Amino acid sequence: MASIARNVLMLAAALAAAALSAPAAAQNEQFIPILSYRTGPYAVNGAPYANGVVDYYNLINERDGGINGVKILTEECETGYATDKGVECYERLKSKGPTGAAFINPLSTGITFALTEKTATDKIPIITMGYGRADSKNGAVFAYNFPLLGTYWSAADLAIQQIAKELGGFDKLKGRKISLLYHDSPYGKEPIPMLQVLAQKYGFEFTPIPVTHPGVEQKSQWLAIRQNRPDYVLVWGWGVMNSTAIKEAAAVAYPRDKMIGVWWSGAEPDVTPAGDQATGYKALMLQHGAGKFPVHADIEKYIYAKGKGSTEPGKIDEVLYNRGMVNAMLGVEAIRKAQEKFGKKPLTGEQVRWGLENLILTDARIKELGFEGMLKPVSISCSDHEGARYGRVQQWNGKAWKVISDWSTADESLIEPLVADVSAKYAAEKKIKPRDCAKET
Amino acid sequence: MLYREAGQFKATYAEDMAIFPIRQDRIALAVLLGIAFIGVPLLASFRIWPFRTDYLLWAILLPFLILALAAVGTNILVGYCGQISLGSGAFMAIGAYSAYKLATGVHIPLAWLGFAIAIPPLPVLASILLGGLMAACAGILFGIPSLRIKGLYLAVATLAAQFFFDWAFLRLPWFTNYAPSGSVNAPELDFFGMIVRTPVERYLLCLLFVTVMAVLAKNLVRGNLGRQWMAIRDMDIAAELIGIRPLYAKLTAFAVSSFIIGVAGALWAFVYLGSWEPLAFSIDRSLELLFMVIIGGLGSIMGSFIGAAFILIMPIMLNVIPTELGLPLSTQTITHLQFIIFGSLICYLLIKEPHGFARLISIGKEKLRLWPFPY
Amino acid sequence: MRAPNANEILLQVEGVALAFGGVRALRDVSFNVRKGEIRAIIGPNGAGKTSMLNVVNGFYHPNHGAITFKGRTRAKMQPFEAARGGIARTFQNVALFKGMSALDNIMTGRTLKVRRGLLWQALRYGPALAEEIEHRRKVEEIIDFLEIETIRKVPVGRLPYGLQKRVELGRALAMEPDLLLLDEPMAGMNVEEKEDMSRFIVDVNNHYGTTITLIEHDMAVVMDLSDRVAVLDHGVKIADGTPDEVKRSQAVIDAYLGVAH
Amino acid sequence: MIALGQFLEVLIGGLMSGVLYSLVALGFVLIFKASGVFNYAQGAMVLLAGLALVRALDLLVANGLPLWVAVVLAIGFAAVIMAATAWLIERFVIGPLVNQDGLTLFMSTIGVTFVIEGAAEMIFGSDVYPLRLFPTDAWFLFEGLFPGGILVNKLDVWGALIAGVLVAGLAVFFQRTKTGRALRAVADDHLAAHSVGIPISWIWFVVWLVAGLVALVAATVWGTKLGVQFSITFLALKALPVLIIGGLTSIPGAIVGGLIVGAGEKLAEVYLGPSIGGGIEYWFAYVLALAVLMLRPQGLFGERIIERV
Repeated sequence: MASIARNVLMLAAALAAAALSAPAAAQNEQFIPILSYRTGPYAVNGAPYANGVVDYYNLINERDGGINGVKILTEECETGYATDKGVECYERLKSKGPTGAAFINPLSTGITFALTEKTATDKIPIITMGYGRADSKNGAVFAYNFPLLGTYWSAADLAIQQIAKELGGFDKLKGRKISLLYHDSPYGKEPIPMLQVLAQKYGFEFTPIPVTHPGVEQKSQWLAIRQNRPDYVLVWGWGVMNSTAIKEAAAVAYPRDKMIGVWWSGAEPDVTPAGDQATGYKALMLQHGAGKFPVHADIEKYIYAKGKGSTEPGKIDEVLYNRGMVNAMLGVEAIRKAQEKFGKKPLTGEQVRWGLENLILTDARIKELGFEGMLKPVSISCSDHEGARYGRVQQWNGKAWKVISDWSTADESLIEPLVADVSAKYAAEKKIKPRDCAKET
Repeated sequence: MLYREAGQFKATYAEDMAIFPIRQDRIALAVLLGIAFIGVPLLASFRIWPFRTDYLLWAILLPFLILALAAVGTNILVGYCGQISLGSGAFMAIGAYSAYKLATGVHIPLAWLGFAIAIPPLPVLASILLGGLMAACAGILFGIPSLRIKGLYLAVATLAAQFFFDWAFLRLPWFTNYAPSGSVNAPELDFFGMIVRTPVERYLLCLLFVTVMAVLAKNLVRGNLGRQWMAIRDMDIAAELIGIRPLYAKLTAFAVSSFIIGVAGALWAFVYLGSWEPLAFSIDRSLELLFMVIIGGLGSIMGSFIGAAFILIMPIMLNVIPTELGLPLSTQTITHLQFIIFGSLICYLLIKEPHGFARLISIGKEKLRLWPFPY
Repeated sequence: MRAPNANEILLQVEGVALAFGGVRALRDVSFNVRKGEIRAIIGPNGAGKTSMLNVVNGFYHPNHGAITFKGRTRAKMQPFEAARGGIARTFQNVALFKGMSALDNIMTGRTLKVRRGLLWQALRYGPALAEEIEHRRKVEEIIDFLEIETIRKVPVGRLPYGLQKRVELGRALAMEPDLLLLDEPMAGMNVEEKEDMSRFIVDVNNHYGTTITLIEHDMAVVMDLSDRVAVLDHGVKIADGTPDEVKRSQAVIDAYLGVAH
Repeated sequence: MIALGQFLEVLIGGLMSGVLYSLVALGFVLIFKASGVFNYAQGAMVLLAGLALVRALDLLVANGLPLWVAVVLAIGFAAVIMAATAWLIERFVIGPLVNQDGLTLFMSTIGVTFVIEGAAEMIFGSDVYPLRLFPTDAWFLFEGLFPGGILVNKLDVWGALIAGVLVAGLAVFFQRTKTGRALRAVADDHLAAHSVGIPISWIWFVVWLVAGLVALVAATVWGTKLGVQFSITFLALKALPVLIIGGLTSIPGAIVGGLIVGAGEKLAEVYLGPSIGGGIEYWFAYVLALAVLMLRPQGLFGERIIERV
């Protein structure tokens, strides 16, 4: 019996020694950790996104030999969309590589909330492209948070603009009923304040409908929707909740073209399980959609031709794969910008933060990178960590996503006061003295 | 030879009833406490080998201490009193949220009475302990069904508590001070003027809480109340006939267990996470605590610590090893492998020793007594 | 020998009837137990002996009839009141707490005597520790009395049957009872163990003055130990008196040797 | 009239989805009834059965087999997988743990859950796989009487029929067949059954196999409803209150429990929910189960727990 105890102890000792041995410090490499989830209830959406990120970093190494010669060193850590695993992954990876993590991309609003304070003290920027804290757009208070290309408050405004366009004008919104089916977590609740402001402004009746994690069972929510007969249903789901929502809508015969999903509820894994019942379902686009663009040619040439791709070649034109690439590209360009000031060598998180805060991508630069058609110009500044608030709408026609609207931007005048108010409250609670952005540029 | 206890005679009852009557155990405990209280802080502050980065402190030692404390609480209810509870996650959540409310000032508007109860923000220590007290009250409330319901059926009754409080903290904005996104931030951790911020300070704070509460729990468990719990667990009819009131015994077990779990919940939210959402205290947390208690050893305070270490560190090890050794596995297969190995380890341990690590160690001690002789 | 003072009645059972659905376990049974005596209840299997004890203990509530203990008459006895009133019990098939050692089992008997509350026990310092040691000293006296010093720290589940019976007797004695109900204390014991147990029972009666109600099948032991004997058969009391009177009663002989009803 | 129409619709919808839960609950009852083990791994077994079925089906259809042949072969393949799992579980986990107390066995099934989840996703992939074995659109009944009609989903009706057939079959299996009676003996006391000569390891293999097949049936219905993916394992948490209300040891109880939980849940969500913030479905089912337990501590149809001194 004691022999078992002895084996277990020896095993534990060996594991401990291996885990804590410092990995060989690579010299001229920029370390970028990848927090991803490829298992658990949200793997269907997490996996394609992570594939896009990994492939783009490989592309930079294979095609350009790194960022101005500095190769990218990555390590992936499985969080399973759970906050405590996310914190553990962050702690494990934040100081690897010669100069520690360049930036952190948690891909979960829950983990973002837990890491916001830690990243500020560790001076590592946290990129939450299209998600995270909506009030972290205000760089004066959230120096290290970067909700690039769009927050949930911009998404809410874009969705209402699309509905107004379909009804023929903002005045037509008066008296209409719009429901929000949302994932019962900080991610799902983030847009509610904005929608309430919009409801007051345009006079439509707004009813939020929560769906408990993981969103496997929505029959009663959809029976209530069938009775309530709202004109539009906004879908703010993630993982299995998206496909279940579409299937339940079909079950109660609610018109799919009256459903608009946020850019995280509009990807192939959300619509394929429902098959042809998903036809007509619309979703916001975080600027780019599905389909192949010039950069994909490089991906196929430098990565998939050499068999180094992380997924099947047929899947690299999916929405979430493209978003993974865009996220990785923005990170790399921020490092390139920081290298202009701090030199072409591995940079610390603080230096990359400067790069992010001064990141400007013109149309020409986007074309050079092979992303034209996917993105419009982005310019980040101290007071605006979002950089751009463009959005389009796409519709699933049973086989593929079709773009059905042209570019529109979120209305700053509505969002700004809310951002100022909520970020001021956070600053007071955390005793942070907001930076004076005017002086800093 | 190493563990020979011959020659250690007990003169008084007090000596015989000490927690560690055998000298070797006392030495082992002293060494352990020495390392914990002096060794780790020293190494960490000078960034010596294992603590070059504060990963070990922040992602392993801190959660280990807090989850071990919660496991001790769960063990009192499941291990000592025999009431299977799947609601420990909810009691942690109650501890956390009531501590948060108390620390940021409570305002209960009683409109129909025409006045409102307003409690000013309390110091962090008071709010953590009062948070534990609130969890104890909830524990008593959800302990009442245990008088009629027994065994696995009771597990479902405590699940009702788990899902109800999950819903309450998500749905009732009063608990989160009307935060727009429902996620709340921990208040400033100042204990009598000292602000706790660096990982080492947080580690020492948790270590203090855990040591004090573990000793108190050990005393309770060895005392008369502990015997009452164990009597109820083993044969509640006989216990009733010798004068133990099942109502008093079960509800005190629920109260004490929920108090310890509540304090652990407050520490988990304030000291470890910093800002959290109800999903941090979901059903997975309750199951995790139940694993720790069963693997560690039902009815053993030390077992709870070992169980907490195993359940927390094994998955991290299984994740870190493949990447450290540079195996060309994708994170997907690593996680799947981790699930498989972790599951089979649980089964293997249960088959080899159904009473968990605690029994394994006491058998090991017995072997040491005889070592090197076979019998 | 001590002379049981004839008049003072410790326990009076009056017209007790107990039925489980159709099964009538006890039909209108009345008997009394005088202070300081050893009272036996005998009868063939299924006569209702254990049910009778359960009624006295408050575990079963009789359909009608009353129990007067120490002058207080109750229709339904509650287990907690019985224990606090000073009734202790051993069980037919040993009901010990398997998860605890022999010492802890006996210490559990002291539960009603412990005064210090939860917080004091948690501190376990000063008066709380003193009280605990005081209880421990009383339990050690019982352990010496029952000569089970060697198995003090052994988990009860591992003890042989005979020793388990002794630990159970120890637990009952730890409650310092006025009335001790023994449910077949010598079942499944060899001759030598029976002699020890008889010695203990007599010593308890003499040394502590505890009144004892004994259920036992071994006639030699019953006739030798008890002052008075009641005989139950199919839930009815068919005889009551000194061992000699009961031995000669024809009804008892018929019940045991079997007569067509 | 509208209110009545809506009430009926929610009631029928609730009853139907309750029956779908009882499909999963049946697997729990089977194993508890026959071996006293509370099998937490039932949810994972539904996932394994679903993945095996859908991947085999896609493969066969891709190779051009006609649909019906492919479906039969796929179900056969999934059944074989479940049989192998049953044998492995009995041989390496439950077998060695015979006569341990309930909590240790419950814990070992949690270990089994991890292994099944890991292995299923590693072998069959962790993506979402659509499955279309049943029609998923809806009938609209009594359109004349109620405006908009009463919506009845075809998939739910199919689920209810399958559950009814399953319960009848299992009830007969337990009452009539020799193995069925032997199962009941094993549940009461492992050692006694051993001493009487009942081959325990064979009996338990049969039980886990039958539970695996029930999981396969549940997977066909739930797979069509949700698509076969990891989140199916959360059904175990939805099936628990059904199990408790019906009683851990009664097969018909699972259906009755399902009806009560399904209807109670949906009516509470639609009528009570909006006033207190919505999303109350999850805990309402458990509070309902708690209420029933306070009335009958062993569920409506469970065997009474008798304690003797």
